[in-house]
Amino acid sequence: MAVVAPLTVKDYKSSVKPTWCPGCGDFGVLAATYKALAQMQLSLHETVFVSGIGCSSRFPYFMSTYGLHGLHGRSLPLAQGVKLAHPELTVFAVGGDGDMFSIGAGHLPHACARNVDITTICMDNSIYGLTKGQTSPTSLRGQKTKSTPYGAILEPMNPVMLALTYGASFVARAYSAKPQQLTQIIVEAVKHKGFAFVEVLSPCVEFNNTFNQLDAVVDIMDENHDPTDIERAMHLALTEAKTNLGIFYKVERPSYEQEFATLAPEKSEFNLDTFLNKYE
Amino acid sequence: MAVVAPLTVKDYKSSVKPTWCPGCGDFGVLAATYKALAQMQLSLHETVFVSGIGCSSRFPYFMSTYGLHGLHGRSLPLAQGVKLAHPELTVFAVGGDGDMFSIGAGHLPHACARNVDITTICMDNSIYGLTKGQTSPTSLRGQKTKSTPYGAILEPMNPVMLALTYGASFVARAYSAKPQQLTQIIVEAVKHKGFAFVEVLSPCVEFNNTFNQLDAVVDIMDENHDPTDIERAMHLALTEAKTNLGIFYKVERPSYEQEFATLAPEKSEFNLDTFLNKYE
Amino acid sequence: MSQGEIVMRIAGESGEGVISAGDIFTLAAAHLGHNVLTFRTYPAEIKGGHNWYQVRVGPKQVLSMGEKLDVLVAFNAEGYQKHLNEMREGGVIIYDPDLVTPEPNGFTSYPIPLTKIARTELDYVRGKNLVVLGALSGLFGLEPGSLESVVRTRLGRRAELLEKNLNALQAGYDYVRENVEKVDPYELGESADSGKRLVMSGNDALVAGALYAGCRMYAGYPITPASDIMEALAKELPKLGGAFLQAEDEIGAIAAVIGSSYTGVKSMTATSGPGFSLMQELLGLASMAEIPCVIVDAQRAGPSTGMPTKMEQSDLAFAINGGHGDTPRIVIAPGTVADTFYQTVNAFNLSEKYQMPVILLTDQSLAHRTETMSRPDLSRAPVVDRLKPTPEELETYARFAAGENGVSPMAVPGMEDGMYVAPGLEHDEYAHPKYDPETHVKMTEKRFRKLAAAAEEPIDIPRYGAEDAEIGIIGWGSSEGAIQEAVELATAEGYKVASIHPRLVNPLQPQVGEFIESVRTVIVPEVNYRGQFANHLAATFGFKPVRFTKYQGLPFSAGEIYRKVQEVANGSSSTANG
Amino acid sequence: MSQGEIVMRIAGESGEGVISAGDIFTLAAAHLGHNVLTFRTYPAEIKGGHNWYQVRVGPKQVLSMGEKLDVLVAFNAEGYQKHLNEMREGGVIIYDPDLVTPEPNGFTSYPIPLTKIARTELDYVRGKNLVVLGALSGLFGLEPGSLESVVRTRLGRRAELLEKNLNALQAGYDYVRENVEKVDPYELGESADSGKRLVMSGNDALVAGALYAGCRMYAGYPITPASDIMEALAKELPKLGGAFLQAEDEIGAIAAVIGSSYTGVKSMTATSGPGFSLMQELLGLASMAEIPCVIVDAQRAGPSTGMPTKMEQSDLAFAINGGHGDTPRIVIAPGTVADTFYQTVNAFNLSEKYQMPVILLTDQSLAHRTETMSRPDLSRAPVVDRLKPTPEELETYARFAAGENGVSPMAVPGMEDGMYVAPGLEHDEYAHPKYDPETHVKMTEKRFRKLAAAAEEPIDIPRYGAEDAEIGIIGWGSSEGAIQEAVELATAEGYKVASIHPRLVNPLQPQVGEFIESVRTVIVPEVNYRGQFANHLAATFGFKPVRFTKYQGLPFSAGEIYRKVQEVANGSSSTANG
Ligand SMILES: Cc1ncc(C[n+]2csc(CCOP(=O)(O)OP(=O)(O)O)c2C)c(N)n1
Ligand SMILES: Cc1ncc(C[n+]2csc(CCOP(=O)(O)OP(=O)(O)O)c2C)c(N)n1
Ligand code: SF4
Ligand code: SF4
Ligand SMILES: [Mg+2]
Ligand SMILES: [Mg+2]
Repeated sequence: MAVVAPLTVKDYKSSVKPTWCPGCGDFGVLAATYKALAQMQLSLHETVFVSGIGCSSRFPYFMSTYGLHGLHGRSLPLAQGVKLAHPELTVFAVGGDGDMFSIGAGHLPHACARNVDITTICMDNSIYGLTKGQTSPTSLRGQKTKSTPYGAILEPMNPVMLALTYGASFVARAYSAKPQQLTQIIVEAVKHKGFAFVEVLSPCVEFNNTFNQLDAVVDIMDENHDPTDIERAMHLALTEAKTNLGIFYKVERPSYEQEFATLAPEKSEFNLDTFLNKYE
Repeated sequence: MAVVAPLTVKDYKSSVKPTWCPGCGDFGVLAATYKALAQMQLSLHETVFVSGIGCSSRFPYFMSTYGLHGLHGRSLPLAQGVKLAHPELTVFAVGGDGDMFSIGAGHLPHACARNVDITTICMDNSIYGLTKGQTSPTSLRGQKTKSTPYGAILEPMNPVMLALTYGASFVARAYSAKPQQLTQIIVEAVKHKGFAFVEVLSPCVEFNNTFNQLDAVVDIMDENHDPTDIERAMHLALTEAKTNLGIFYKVERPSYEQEFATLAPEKSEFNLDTFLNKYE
Repeated sequence: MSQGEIVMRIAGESGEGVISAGDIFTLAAAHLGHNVLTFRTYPAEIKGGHNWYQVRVGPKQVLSMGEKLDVLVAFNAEGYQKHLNEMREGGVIIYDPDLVTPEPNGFTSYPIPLTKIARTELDYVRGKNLVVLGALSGLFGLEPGSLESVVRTRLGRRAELLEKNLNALQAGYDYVRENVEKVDPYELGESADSGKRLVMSGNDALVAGALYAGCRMYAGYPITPASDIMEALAKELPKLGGAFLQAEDEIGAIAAVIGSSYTGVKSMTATSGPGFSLMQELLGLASMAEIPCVIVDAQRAGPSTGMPTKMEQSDLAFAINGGHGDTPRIVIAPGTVADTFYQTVNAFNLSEKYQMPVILLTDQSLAHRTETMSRPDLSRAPVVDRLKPTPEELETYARFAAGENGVSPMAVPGMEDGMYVAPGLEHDEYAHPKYDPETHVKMTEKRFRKLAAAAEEPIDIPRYGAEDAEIGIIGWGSSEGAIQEAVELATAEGYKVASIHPRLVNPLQPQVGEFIESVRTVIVPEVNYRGQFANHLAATFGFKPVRFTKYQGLPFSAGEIYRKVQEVANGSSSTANG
Repeated sequence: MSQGEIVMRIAGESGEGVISAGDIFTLAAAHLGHNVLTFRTYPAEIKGGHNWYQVRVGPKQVLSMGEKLDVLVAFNAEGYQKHLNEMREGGVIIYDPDLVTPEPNGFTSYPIPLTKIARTELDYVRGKNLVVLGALSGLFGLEPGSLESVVRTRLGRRAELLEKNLNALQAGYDYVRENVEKVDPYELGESADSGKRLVMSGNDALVAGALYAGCRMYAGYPITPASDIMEALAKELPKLGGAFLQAEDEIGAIAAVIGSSYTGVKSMTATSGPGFSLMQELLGLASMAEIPCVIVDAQRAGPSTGMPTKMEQSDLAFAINGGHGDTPRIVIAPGTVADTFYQTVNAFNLSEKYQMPVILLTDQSLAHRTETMSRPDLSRAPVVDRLKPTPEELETYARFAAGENGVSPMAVPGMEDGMYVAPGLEHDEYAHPKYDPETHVKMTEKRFRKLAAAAEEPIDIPRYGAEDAEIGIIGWGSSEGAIQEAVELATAEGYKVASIHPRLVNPLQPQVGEFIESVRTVIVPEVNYRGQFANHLAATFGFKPVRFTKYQGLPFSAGEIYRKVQEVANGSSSTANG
């Protein structure tokens, strides 16, 4: 085999031009992802991006890896199918806040609990972008959207807290406008063996432009935080004063696919004749 | 109107005989519910029991109130529909661990967050009873079931911790074999204005008889626990040494239906002519 | 082209104001008493992408979006290129000469330096679309005052912008008056009608119909092209003391609707194909437990996510046959915007009367096209409520004791002595679960007796064309106007053709069978691949319809249907699969 | 009753060992070389409720569960009362005289004090069912050694119980030998067949077929009557290096199946109506993105939760027409247990070959009935894999570039240069989203070209009866045996009747149309209310079938179909809706 030149950011870009609005937070996430992948030299044909439906879920089209642009809310079970069938692949699940916490809310707890080795990137803009501006589970109380003309009456959900409670073995939060940290977190998430959940604050400039508010409040996490301390991680997640960025939690435990492989230590080919004997 | 005699336990019993296996934990939950309702003198025709599908979800048939025996996993959105349409009704959502944490997993976070004033009773037997013994989200690691012939590979989910994270405003755990506490918790849950989540340990004698194990470990909670302290409640929920019983958390905050009613302070009848004027 | 009528298309990049120019033109024309009908496309993306808007305006009721273009307004080169082949001979093209260099094409061309005027003269690039509006006003006799008043209401919120917009309007008007020599014959004549007319979209009419019918609870989940139904109700229901829920998904939405209706409140959800797919299991519960509910499916092109911004009539087979088991469902499809009001009322009425889910099938084109219409004739829209048990019936209340047409009186919580458990399981009259053969036979027949009774409801079936037709057309849904126009065309040309347009598409009314018997050949035009309505008709009446399907994500034009009639009349179309 | 054949029903309270007695009897008979076919009901509840088991055993292949009962074993009074009216003249009733006091009824009665023997003599109340087995052995010539060996394998895990069980068996045998004077003619003759036969249920055969076809990933969610497919695969797949997931719900299950198959692994899920309803949206994704997958729907009586333990063939219309948009789906329905093996292999083959979802429709009766069968003839079961791109094709890989039959080579992750994004959106050859009319037309046609090609697949359509039939029967699914038997009966009586039993129920093969053309009248027997297959046939071929529907939650008997043939032959059945 010929010596292969290292892959550069350009190699991870597909020929499809992103169709997001100029200034959309998702551009930052895409750029950081290109960088993270190049940094790790992930092989294009052994990497799969799986998504749901939403502006953010267009992501796979902009990657030159394999991709599966699924259905609204279904990125996680689709991605788990990919990974369980072929554990040697590097699998990403990407999508929006509506995708993962509203219609997909039933899949997230189970994906986390199973600890399937997938990197999940949720581009949280606290709004439904693609359908042009309805309230999402992370919309703020009082936020006026097309479907809450009098202002939202619910408190926003807390993605990091959810992932911690669900038992995700890697939980982090990043911000589209802090590209270096974001890149590094993606790298860590991919390296992590097990389910990695990354919330990326990624404003929707069209329907909920929060760049200014976020710039004012986001704060990089205390460097001394021990990411194996679940109660401390939860405490940080519950703390409202600032929106911490960084890795909240990170522990190693066997993934579903690893555990599953050990159930029957000896593998064999299927033999119909033997199989049928028990029905004689 | 004639003076009405107080309702007794008998009045809450329907003519349908429970079809559960003799000894099933759900009998205890039913008995406690009869008692709690009698204690509160809840009116039969203004009370609705909504359920999903499962052994436990047969519950409404055994009550002489109104009932809605829904679909697997859908008790909570059905019950919310009932309550939002008619906030003066007393509404219960009842069902099993599979119903609420597996197929219904996507509805629970939202029902809690909305704080719709519903009393939810989850009869947790850590198994799928009605379908004869497959693993459930609360099955123990290593538990052999029909669908985990080699033993379950997942850690069980923690219902109380989930409800706390989701923002339920009342969270408690009881045990079918401790009927007095169970009755009292149901009474408190109904009195609570907002979403009340009660996990009841209710063993399946047929497929996962845990009465003995539970008798050995369950423990009534520290009397000094302050049920408004969320982090302390979470700490208790995460503590594995003993299975605490009692009220973990209880705070008052406005329910969805209360908040919604205030959005447009003045109500009026619909007038088609006025409505159409804007299209002239 | 009929006298005084114009088919105009405005095309450009999304973000250039194509839609708002179209909307303002349409409203202004309507205010002047003209009749209008519009069609709009959306680009696939939130921003950017090619976009066009079509309006047909004229003195008579406008039946379809029209076929050939009388006027094309091209904001950019793509807008010019893409639509040229749809121009009518003698048509007019308005374009920006700095962006478009037309080849010789035989059409009347009016170059207007839109961008230059907006940028240089007005210092207001985003005002391009108002310059166009001014120009159109000057060219085709649309009274400028009317445009101005629409601009004031629509764009008047920010005073500094309003002034800029009005200036742009004036600049466009002045430019054509001074620089363009009108050589085309198009002129919007005197307004035909002075009575006040409404300009509504299908979704607007649907919301009005639902509220009028008594809908006081809505639960839904956003999806194009149904979201604006939800958005309108989010605003209205709080004022009416109703209930509203943006649910976590469509399953939660339909569940909440069923829970609400179980308590007696008329309840609705609206979605499109993907969400409708998710609702199937709960619709079965509503069938079994006999709980009324109205489900709007604003169809878009499938399968799967498909083409979310394009129209298609391809959910029909699913609407009729969806859900496991033998599940009776009423399916209603409105034909026009005005009809959407009436059919929404019918949907609630039948749902309440027969205590079962009613699916209201619209589509992207109907949901978002606007039409001029009169205020609804309320004598044609009685409001029906569900049957309640009498005090005697409550004495030994049997929830599922059926009258002749299968309908049983329904108690609701709060009603003393009406307590019962609404079941997803098979059950006896008292709603107790029961699985013996006799019970299942009896209750299945009860459920389908209701469906059979619904087929006898006096729901109008419009009929167009000759009494003694040989060729029959049976259409459904949003193609009504195009078919009606085609029948008028064909009749004028001497063809013996007639069409009916049932709005109740399941169950089928007996008149549909009679119509089929009365003609030699039946053409079934529909915007889907399989010929789904043709299949339904064939399965019901056992005959061979001529399937006429289109599957481009676009509605039929009258001409397409007219040509199919010609083809069939001349024997060049096989009956098996036309 | 044919020579040496017995139709036996065992009835009692759930928990009394009705099912296990039936199973042991069946296995013992099969081991002796008899042919068997069973039918079992389940009570609605986990414990308690009335329960019965039917086995038909005889020297020839058993085609259906039989109609009249030769032998009824009543464990209790209910078991006696409920089934009396199904006895054949001259039949035998075995009952416990301490629980049942029969009225004079003209049948041969053998009172056996089951409870007394079990309790007093054996001090083992739960041994009642083994006492019965011993008695049956003594009465009908079923060699006791064979029963004993089955008891040893089935109940031998706990040694102390085994002994008790064997004693009970002996006690029953001894009791009838000593106390009962046999006066009936029933005797299981010499075993017909000495070759080793399999005794399998439909679900067993399905699991074998799936693994043989190469299924290496299963994701599912428990539901009756499909759960045991999942349970078997949970055991087998770890040993084969495959993957398995009990998902959080059926949506998660089918999503995981699609994700897995996207990587090239043959994948399956199995469910029943309620779960199938939930899968509709994702099936549309598999259609659009052209991802193979096999979905088993083990039908039960609907709608909604319906009667979860009863059979029905009422998901057919939904299987064919389900999902929003124009969604092509292949639907296959096996006719017998043995056929379930072959059709499962076919399901995988067609799914892989045509890259689309294949729905395998079984039902509660087929899933759980057991039949004797030979080992599969593997020459009838080739295994097909999906088309992969060649190195040349990968050079400028276009995922959706279609060959003649619409099929495109499919790359999978791990394949260099095959990278593409599987889309739920409409797309061009390169899988890029595209919404223009031409693309949608082209791709819709591509998807349906695959469906049309599947109709030409050489899948056997069994045909029974006369060559020159005037009355045709077209059946589907688990009623194959009953129809075959009815045709044999009718032919013997001189009726000119024939039946075909397509297993490919969508798309329909051309032979089906030819058969319809060849006969005067077509009867379509099916266990649902609407006549769903009849509708599908009528929609496809444009004719008026005679609908013959049953909707009691029970399968057809041969006699019912035979009588319908008589009725139609004698002109007493209308063609419109028989
Ligand atoms: C089943 C279904 N329901 C609804 C939709 C419509 N829909 C598409 S994207 C979306 C939500 C988008 O919000 P989010 O997930 O936060 O992604 P974003 O666009 O903000 O990145 C919705 C409701 C759909 N495609 N499918
Ligand atoms: C959509 C759907 N999937 C599956 C089923 C089958 N099913 C019925 S109950 C049940 C789970 C029962 O377990 P749980 O909810 O814990 O209740 P339990 O019987 O233990 O009280 C399942 C899987 C169903 N009825 N509907
Ligand atoms: S609508 Fe919002 S989320 Fe979508 S592309 Fe535009 S800015 Fe981004
Ligand atoms: S199976 Fe288990 S949960 Fe169901 S009734 Fe029996 S003991 Fe109770
Ligand atoms: Mg979002
Ligand atoms: Mg359970």
